[in-house]
Amino acid sequence: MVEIKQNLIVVGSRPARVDAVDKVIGRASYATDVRLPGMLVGRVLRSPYAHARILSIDTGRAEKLPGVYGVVTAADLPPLEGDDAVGEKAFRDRELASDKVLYVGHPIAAVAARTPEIAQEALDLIRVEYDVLTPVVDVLAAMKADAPILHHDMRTRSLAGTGEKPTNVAAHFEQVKGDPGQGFAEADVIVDREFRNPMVHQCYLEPHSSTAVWSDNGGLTLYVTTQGTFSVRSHVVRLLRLSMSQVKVVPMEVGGAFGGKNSSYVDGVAAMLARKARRPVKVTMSRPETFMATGPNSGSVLRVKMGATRDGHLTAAEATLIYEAGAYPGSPVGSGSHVMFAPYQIPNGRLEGYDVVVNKPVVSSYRAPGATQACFVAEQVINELAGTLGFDPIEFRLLNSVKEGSETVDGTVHRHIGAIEVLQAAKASPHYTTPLEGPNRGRGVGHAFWGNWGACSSVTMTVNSDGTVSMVMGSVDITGTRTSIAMQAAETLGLPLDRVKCTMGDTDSIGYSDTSGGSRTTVATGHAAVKAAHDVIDKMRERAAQIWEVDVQAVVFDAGIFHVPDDLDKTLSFQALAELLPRTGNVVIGVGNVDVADWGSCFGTHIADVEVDPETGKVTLLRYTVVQDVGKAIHPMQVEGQLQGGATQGIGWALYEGYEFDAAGQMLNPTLLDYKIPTALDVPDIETILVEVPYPHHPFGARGVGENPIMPPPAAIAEAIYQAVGARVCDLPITPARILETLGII
Amino acid sequence: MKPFAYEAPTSVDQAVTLLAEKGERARPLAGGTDILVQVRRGFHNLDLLVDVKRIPELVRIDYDAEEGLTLGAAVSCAVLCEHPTLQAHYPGLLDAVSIIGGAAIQGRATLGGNLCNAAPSGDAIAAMIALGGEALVAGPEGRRLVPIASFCTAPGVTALRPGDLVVALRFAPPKPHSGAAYVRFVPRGEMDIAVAGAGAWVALSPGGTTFTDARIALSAVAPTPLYVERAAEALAGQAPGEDAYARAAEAAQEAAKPIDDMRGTAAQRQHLVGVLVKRALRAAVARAGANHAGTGMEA
Amino acid sequence: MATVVVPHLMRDLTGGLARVEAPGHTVRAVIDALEERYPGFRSRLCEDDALSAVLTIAVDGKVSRLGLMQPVGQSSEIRFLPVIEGG
Amino acid sequence: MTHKQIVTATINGELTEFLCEPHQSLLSCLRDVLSLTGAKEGCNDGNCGACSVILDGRLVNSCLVLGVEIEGREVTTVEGLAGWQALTPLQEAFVAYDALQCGYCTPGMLMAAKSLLDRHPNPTDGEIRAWLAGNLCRCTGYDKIIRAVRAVVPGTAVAPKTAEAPETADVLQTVLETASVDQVKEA
Repeated sequence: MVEIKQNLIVVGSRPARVDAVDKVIGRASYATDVRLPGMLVGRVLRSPYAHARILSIDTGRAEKLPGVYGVVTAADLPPLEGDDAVGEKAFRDRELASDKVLYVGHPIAAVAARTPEIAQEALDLIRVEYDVLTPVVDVLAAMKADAPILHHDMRTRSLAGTGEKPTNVAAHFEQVKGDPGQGFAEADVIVDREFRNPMVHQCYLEPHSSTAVWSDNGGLTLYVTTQGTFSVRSHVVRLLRLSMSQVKVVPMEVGGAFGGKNSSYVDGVAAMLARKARRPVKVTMSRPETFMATGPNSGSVLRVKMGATRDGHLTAAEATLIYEAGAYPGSPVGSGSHVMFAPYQIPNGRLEGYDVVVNKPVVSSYRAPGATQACFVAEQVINELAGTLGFDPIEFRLLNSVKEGSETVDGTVHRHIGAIEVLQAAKASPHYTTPLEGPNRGRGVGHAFWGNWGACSSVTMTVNSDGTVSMVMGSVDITGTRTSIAMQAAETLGLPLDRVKCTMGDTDSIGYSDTSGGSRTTVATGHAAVKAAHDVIDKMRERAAQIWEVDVQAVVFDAGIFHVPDDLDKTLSFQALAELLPRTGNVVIGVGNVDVADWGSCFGTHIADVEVDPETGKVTLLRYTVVQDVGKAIHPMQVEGQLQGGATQGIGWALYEGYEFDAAGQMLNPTLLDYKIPTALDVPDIETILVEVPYPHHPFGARGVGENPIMPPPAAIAEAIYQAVGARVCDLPITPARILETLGII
Repeated sequence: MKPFAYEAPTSVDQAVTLLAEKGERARPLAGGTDILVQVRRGFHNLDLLVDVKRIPELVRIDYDAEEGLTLGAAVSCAVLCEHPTLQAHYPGLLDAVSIIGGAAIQGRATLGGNLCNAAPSGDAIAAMIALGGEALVAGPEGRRLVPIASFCTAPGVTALRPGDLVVALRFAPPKPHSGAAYVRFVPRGEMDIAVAGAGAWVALSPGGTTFTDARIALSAVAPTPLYVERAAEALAGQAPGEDAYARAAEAAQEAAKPIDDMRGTAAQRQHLVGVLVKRALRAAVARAGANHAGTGMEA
Repeated sequence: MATVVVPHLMRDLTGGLARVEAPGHTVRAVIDALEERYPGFRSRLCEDDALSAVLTIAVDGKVSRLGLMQPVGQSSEIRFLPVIEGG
Repeated sequence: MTHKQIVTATINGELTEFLCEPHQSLLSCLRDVLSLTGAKEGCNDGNCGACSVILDGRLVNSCLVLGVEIEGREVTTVEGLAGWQALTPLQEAFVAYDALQCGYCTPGMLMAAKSLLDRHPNPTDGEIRAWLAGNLCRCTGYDKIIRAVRAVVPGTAVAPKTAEAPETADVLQTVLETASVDQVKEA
């Protein structure tokens, strides 16, 4: 625990974000804006089949096409070596398939050419011979004993022991608390339902893009759009067997990510092409490629059963979560099971999860990975129980809410949480206290728990001789963190924000930092910034002691002033001391390098009002409120933006979004016309209520806030629709057709 | 995108000559909101795009109380929506025109393009069918009028022959006591493709007591925008009201041949046809009543 | 002695015990001690010489990247959870 | 075979001549030929609005316009709105209301909002939302964007309920002071 600072000046204020002006004048530079002399266009050949063996790849004609400077396939990767061959082969096959393709869009080859047209023509000239295999695109079908097998070396990993037969079930787990059978026996009401949810995409507006350039001495520089420069470096180093010091990854402005830019898709291929072509190469994905060949969230099938007594106490909860991993293992089923029952005190419970491979895109993280669908099913059942038992939905949640020290079904113990505070704020909100009137209208509530990751962040801080401070952070700014991290540094240094400038460093100029994901950056990189600021202060105290010829212990720093108490002559402002630094032994550089092991947690409650057209099933959102415990809002305007943006993604998931596949595994809607995300017309103004229960493991009490708000909307909206017209829809998205079907109208 | 040549003729004759020379390998370019996307996706293999927006006849709007309305095929939806004559006399057409895409698509998309794209879901096509519109087509053999109801023959296929160019869309002047409306269903607020749509035009007796004539057209429930022939007889002589609307809706549902696709199910579309036809008729009748009261007929 | 919460699917090894105590200053040492008492304990949790990629270790509720090297206190509680990721 | 064509058009107020292939989109001409990279490609089929520019007074998706089509016409891109030292009130409002996050939709969003306000200086909330519906934003949830546009409609500026919306002038001052030094040099 750290001492939480009080009487804050910079933290908690609402300055304009430092990147705003560049962005409103069109000057902000994104990966797609990179232009280098002699730069070529790279394009990727992708599998038209969801499951096939590659018999041969002939790139001869493509290589001879005028204007083509290089063609690469898996054969251009360094040869596989020794024992690590199995895991390594899968890693490389994801980048460029060698012997088998596992989803439509699986990369097979790539070309570098002078123009996009020539590149396309070259792709058309590559001949690939396939032995087409039966695909499996339905997750339940993939679990059957006679299902087509994607990976013949795969065995189910489980704490019960590793399986013996080839399977598509990559992993299985089961967690039990208490005695679920007994718990259900004690219940007066039991709700048992099954839910389905399709793959959904992050839909960042900027597609993936990577520009690679090699220097003559073997150094590789990549200009990328990513959440983590160091993860791109690791990826490319592993793929091409380079040394880390050979590779410099430069972060550009990121045009949206939401988890989808934690993974690397075109960086390796760009590097391979650039090496072969001996020219800079830029590879940018098209929108259909982005849908088909990056990492959406898992489609899933979930069964949930919960029981409660007449007086409103939950007695038992069970869930089975079956998550699609896509073509390679690694769905976020663990995250889903971790959070779904976490807001409630449940004495008896069971959670069972399956990670299943199917012939679809390989899933990646999407804002609270795996959690939104799990929250949707648990919260729908909570709403149904509350309704059946005659409780107000927020009262019911308050009655069962976790408190300090409560243990969840998976054994996590809640510490320093604001669950009750959030529910109470929601209950007292102007929205909830205003009755909803009118026919076909309904109100619903959803409630969610999500933690924030800690992990590694690095910051360096140079005190300039004019008293300004230049900071470099290893985190990529995807949400405004250059501003919110600089604010935490400025607060610590007692400086106004305009004296502290924070920039993103490339991998050569700053120490390792984990990806900007998991709601961690403002918290963990904030830690690093505060640590660097203290390093600066300590070093400046030493200088002041040197100048004043006193013991360093005598020098006190307070609110931007260095002084010796009770000696008025010995007082220097930060700036005045900064000006003296070059004459007392060069500038001061502070370092903050942390690995934060504390996982913060936060709770959010959403309230949705809808109107449903009973003839067509069309849903109109009338009013929407997000209430969330944010610990301490470093930059409240940015926090509100996270809450509003997250809620809107959840609203899209609730009502519109979802991959559609045919039986052959072909995605039917890979455009922003047919994969529908909310427009400005689909969401109302989103009201936000920031509850601040300080988190004691952060210097200012901040919690990670970015992911939680995507979770509650589907359940809140589903309940509102049920209240409006009596249709309880269990599958996402809640389309008009599903509402009419549930009502028996069609 | 595969390379192609570009020409921007300034007369219909030049355009027709250019199009006729290249036959299937040339297409007119109006707003480009469909054709450029289709060329990019490789649906067409073209040598030439003929930009028709520099031909004065294609970007003109003429209205005459006797002759009716002639809309240049390449006038953008945004221009149409702002036009006072259309607002006053053809609100049923603007219902459809105003919902084709967002503001940026409106700035480019055209009625000629919407018609020639021949999508089953083409909102403006159904609205134009309901209004009894005709397309003025110029071709190597001269000019002819093609009823919009028979213009589209299959998804993406039209009655046009090689070298043909749609010059304008023509509509009769509004009859007294008549009104039209177009409604569609999309799951989102807008910016979407119709799951189903219905256009209706009605003419009432001077007292507004009975239907004297009617036309109903549907979108997205058949391989082409669909003219519902039996709807007129279902309504003729009936008093405006829910009974009559239900009969027309039933006739429309019988005519509809919807399919399941990613935008909706057949059952949903079949159901929506009934709902939307009734809604279109209510709106059209309300507008006919407004005509009856004398508003909207000035100018 | 640290307390290990035995995952449900491993209680066949501990004769149904849900919590067991074992000595050790790191997670690795604790697992090694339990392997001696309950043969098979290690192979369920580890692949080669590392924690299984599908697991996360929480020591007193804290999760770090140290894996098996994670320090364990005298009265620590160790739990094994399915891996949790953020976006 | 096709040949490159010379196109002469007024771009951001300046008579500009450039060479392009007939099939090249206006978006590609702006970005790849003229180095005006403010307009972004998000979908290349007219469904995201990130490439929105104003062509002869009308909002268009520049991915759905051919470069050759703009011969003799006028195009305004985000770069034509203002330099960084003189933001338009709309740009100032986007900064003050934090109406952006990743910024990728911002140039298109600004052009769409400008074209709305040019034509309808007093739009209602519903009109603002309808007009901007062709411009997708995945970060903000639109709330702050709508508030920012509203803020430049005379008489309707409403500060965010939970926020003391900073005085635009103050914000601008802060921004100017904190804007990177590199920017000053480049400008």
